Amino acid sequence: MTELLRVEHLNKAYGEVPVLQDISFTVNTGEVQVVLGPSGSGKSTLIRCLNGLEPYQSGTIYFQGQKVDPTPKNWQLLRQKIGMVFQSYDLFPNLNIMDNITLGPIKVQKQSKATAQKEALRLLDTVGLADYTAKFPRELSGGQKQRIAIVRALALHPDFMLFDEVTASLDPEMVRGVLEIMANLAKQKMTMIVVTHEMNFAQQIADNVLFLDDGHILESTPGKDFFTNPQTDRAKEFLQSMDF
Amino acid sequence: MTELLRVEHLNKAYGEVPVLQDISFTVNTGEVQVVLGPSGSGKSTLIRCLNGLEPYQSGTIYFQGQKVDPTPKNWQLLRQKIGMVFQSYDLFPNLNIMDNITLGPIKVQKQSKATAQKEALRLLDTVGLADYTAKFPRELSGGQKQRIAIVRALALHPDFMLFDEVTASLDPEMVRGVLEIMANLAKQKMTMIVVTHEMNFAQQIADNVLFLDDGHILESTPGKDFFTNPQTDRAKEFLQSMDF
Amino acid sequence: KPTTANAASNDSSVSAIKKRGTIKIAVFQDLPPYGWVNKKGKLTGYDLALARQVAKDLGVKTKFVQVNANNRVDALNSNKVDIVLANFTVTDERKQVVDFAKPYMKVSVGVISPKSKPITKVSQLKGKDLIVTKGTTAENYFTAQQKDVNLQKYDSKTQQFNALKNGRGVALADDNSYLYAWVKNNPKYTVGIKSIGPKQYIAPAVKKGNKSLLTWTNKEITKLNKANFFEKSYNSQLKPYFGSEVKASDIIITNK
Amino acid sequence: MSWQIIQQSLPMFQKGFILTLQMSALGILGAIILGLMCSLCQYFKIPVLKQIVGAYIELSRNTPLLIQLFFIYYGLPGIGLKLSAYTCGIIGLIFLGGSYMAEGFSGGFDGIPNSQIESGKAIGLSQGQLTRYVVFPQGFALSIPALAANIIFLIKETSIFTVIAIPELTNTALDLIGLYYHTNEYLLVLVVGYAIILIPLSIILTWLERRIRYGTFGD
Amino acid sequence: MAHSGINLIFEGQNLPRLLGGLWITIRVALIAIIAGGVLGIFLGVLRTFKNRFLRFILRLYLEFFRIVPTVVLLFLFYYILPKSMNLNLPAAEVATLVFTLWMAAEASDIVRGALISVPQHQVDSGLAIGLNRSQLYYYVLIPQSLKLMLPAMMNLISRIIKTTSLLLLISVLDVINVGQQIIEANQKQYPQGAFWVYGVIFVLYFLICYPFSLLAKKLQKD
Ligand SMILES: Nc1ncnc2c1ncn2[C@@H]1O[C@H](COP(=O)(O)OP(=O)(O)OP(=O)(O)O)[C@@H](O)[C@H]1O
Ligand SMILES: Nc1ncnc2c1ncn2[C@@H]1O[C@H](COP(=O)(O)OP(=O)(O)OP(=O)(O)O)[C@@H](O)[C@H]1O
Ligand SMILES: [Mg+2]
Ligand SMILES: [Mg+2]
Repeated sequence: MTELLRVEHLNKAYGEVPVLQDISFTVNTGEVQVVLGPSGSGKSTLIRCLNGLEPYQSGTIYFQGQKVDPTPKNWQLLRQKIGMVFQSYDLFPNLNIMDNITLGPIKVQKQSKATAQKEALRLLDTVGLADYTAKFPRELSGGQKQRIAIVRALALHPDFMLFDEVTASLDPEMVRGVLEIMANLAKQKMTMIVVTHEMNFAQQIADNVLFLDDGHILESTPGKDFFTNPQTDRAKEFLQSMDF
Repeated sequence: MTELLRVEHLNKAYGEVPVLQDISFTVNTGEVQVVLGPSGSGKSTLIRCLNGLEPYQSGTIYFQGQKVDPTPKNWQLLRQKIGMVFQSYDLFPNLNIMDNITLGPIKVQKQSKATAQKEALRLLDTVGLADYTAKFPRELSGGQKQRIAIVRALALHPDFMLFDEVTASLDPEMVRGVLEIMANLAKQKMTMIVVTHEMNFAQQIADNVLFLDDGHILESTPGKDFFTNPQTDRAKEFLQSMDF
Repeated sequence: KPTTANAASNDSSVSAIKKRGTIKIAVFQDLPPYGWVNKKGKLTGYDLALARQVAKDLGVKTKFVQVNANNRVDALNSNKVDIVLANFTVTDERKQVVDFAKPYMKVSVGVISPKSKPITKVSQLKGKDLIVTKGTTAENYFTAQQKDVNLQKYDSKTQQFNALKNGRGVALADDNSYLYAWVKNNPKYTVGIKSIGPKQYIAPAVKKGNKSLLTWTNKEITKLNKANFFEKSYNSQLKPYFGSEVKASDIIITNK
Repeated sequence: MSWQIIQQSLPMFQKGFILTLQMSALGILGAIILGLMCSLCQYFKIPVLKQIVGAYIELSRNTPLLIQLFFIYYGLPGIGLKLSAYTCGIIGLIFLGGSYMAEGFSGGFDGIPNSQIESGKAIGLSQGQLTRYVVFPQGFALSIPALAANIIFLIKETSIFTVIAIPELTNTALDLIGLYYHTNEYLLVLVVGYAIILIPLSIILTWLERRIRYGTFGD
Repeated sequence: MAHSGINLIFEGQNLPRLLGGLWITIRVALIAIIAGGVLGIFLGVLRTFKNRFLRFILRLYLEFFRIVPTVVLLFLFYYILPKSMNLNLPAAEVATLVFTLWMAAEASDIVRGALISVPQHQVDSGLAIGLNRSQLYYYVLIPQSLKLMLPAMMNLISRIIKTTSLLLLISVLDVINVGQQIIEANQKQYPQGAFWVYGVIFVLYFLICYPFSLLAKKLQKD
């Protein structure tokens, strides 16, 4: 198992308010790291720090063994290797599905249009949306948009993927399709960091769980143990509150 | 068991598009009717028809044995007897909590200010928010706002309550508090019609389940049976999709 | 002593104008019969006749720039025009900011009022509204000498006469010569005060220090005087518009 | 630039300044009242009045104040309607401003989420009570930035009063320039005069906008 | 009496002359709208950058043009520009310049407002697929904000056209000025000329501005 990502003593504050405090953890290639924690505990912020969308005050991120130099220029290069999907289905409304997916490969990675489109079609097929290339985001349901957003991130062939509550604003019936795709990715040994509120899903895919509270990592526990036997009371309480 | 509400052959369309078709059902005093169904099946529309927020094309509503005359004036009077809580925490941002709750009792029911405030305080106490009277909605969390919205509806001492996905836009940790209050109301034999996506909760409180699909009532089944043994395939499929 | 603008920096020197091939002249376009646009849309009048003659004698084309009374000085100073031929009365204040050539017309301030309620003495104006145009000699005179008259100050001649006709003031003060002209067209009004304040002269003006054009203009006026240009011009441009009260000698300067 | 000339002109400018303020105040007050009435006609969809208001708004918004003033001041006496310059100025400002204020108010009323109206209905409020306790307070708060922007706009428009010989700030400056030719000095005082009125207003406007954006105003 | 006044408009060259004046007005507005619009988009983009100094300067520029009444701007440029800059422009060109700068100032604020109201997550997801800043503006922000800024732009355009009525004050031979000449030249025959001429100009302005405000309303709705 090779180490893909290591975070050491990461600290992040908005103004005076600390949001992440002394965060350290490692993710190995092929592993699924699930991040859990109550609302406002800093999960999104952590994920955003990991691909440079948020600057952090101190700490170091190592990516594939190399220390990340946190300049905007460098992050821009790194982001090709880090796929990210957000809660809001954030496709570009001004581009059709094909252009949404191929924008990165063509403009950033300078692939030929033909190559990029061929790959986009292949990926769309895996999520069952190969017929949708010419449509615009507004013509799609939330679940479809979110699947496209995952394809868009995959089209750059990232080394690992970040998912931030990607099913949170979906209609309950739409959730399943999206989670299935993520579960498939996990099966194919894509390295992933996943923030979610779907406990059943989390339990199914997590190799390891990071439990965040108030900006601290309260525990880092293998997935198979966390849900049945969390180490901290706070986590126990949290798990209880998640099902009525 | 006395009949509180009866709906007969209700039809409703937006323009040419039928949204509710031939809806008939009865709710008895003290009963909890849960309405389930996929997104877009017409649940919200049904609820909104039941307190006159949407006009309907045909059909009859009987309330406490009396046929409802569907004029705006008449609905305005009836609404005092029908409490309603929506998905969006729709407190009036220009009024503080106390004024939000007592606006109806004082202005509509012409209660004295003292009486109305006393009752508001009592109700606030039952939801654990007695200290919040002077605050404004923007100072409250989503869960708190939703609890206040329930109190605001209860303050008019309605004969029954309508709830439309009241937890859908709440953070997962906030959901529990709101559902507990609703469960308590059910225990106190408040008559309620509840639209929800929280299956565990629905199972716990439903005396009867109406399952809607595409504007039709596909089945009306006692709560204890619906979740374990739904009559239609569509309902089975729906229940499956709701947990991963 | 005024510094001579040297030829290189002076865009309005005679040589510069000749080189350019056009002379930019500030004129009124709403002041019949001096500078106005007739029904056919043609720019015409006593000032315009002079302007065209000046251009002809310089051998250049004309470019007319419309001005209002209150921006004649700035039109010169901001190099919008080379010369002002817009009924420009010589006053001490103005002499400080522009250079006047030899006068080509005499004028003094007059006051017109409705025949039904004529104003014949300045004392009748006390506390009343008197209509003037901004930047005219009339405004200057009343502002400085008759402080207890309320002035209504308009931007253009069109506006001031319109205001008088709408009865917005009891009377209107302006240069008397074209007040005569105006009442001839508007017989309900009369020049109740024919002349007030000192007799004054109207002259071409150039930018301060533009010696080259000033000298040339002075020579031109003298030359035109000798050729009876102004008399002819009076007869063709002004006489048809003036009533019988006015004689050529009241208006033009005949000492040759 | 001569300080002495500026000083000498200050009493004149002061008069113009006060006149500008007075006429702005009256015109703006009138415009707000007219605008509110118009927007209420539209909000409640009062038949006939609603159409009249709609036509008025389009006419007023799509023609220049200068022409409106010319028409009122020089044109209307031709058909026997003569008003003083002062009255014309204020009428012009109200005519122009009324439509802008109406749109400002309407923007506020339309900005109230439908869920607010519905939850008002759900607790049994009558149409009148709904207007009084929900629509009006919230709509007014929402329209404040637009109203403030209109106020600034209308104050600036008073500079056009110069064309009907009202001796406000701009007229004073143009007059002094015509009389004494100290263009730079007088223009400077003129700009400063407007700045004294408009900068504080503009700062208040920015502040208001920020408060409304973060949802902390009025509610 | 009053109805005969309308003949004034159709007499001789009067109507063509009025329309000629209108063309001068429109030309000033047209150039200002196009040049100012382009400059405004550029400045609007600059105003979304983080550089504090740049933002301050551009803000100052905007506020100046916003606070100083247009009449005053016209006089400022008309009188002061040639004197202090040795730049000698005819009145119509000065006006075009003023209107262009004014348009650019107001447009920059509209553009900036539209750009920053593109949701943050659009920016984030653009960055997340590795776009650099200019790609982000070109493929994501500007196309998305165009729709947001169109209604306000239409309103601004109709405001610019309306405000060209002030050309009169710096003696540009615009439609109003021509109108006054016509009133003046025909005052004996048509004492009510002012009513009709100003009335016609009123209608002309309305006919030009109304389509833009109509368009703005329509764009706002969808
Ligand atoms: N842009 C910001 N400025 C200031 N504070 C912020 C900002 N974004 C987030 N925060 C604060 O940082 C803390 C962590 O927020 P974050 O969004 O990371 O939480 P989260 O764990 O993702 O919550 P959720 O489950 O609700 O998404 C919260 O207290 C939040 O209020
Ligand atoms: N105002 C409206 N105009 C036109 N169609 C509408 C309107 N409101 C709802 N609809 C349509 O009516 C149908 C039923 O909508 P409704 O909101 O009642 O569904 P729902 O069951 O409540 O869905 P959800 O679970 O997403 O809240 C949908 O197809 C919807 O698109
Ligand atoms: Mg989050
Ligand atoms: Mg619904």
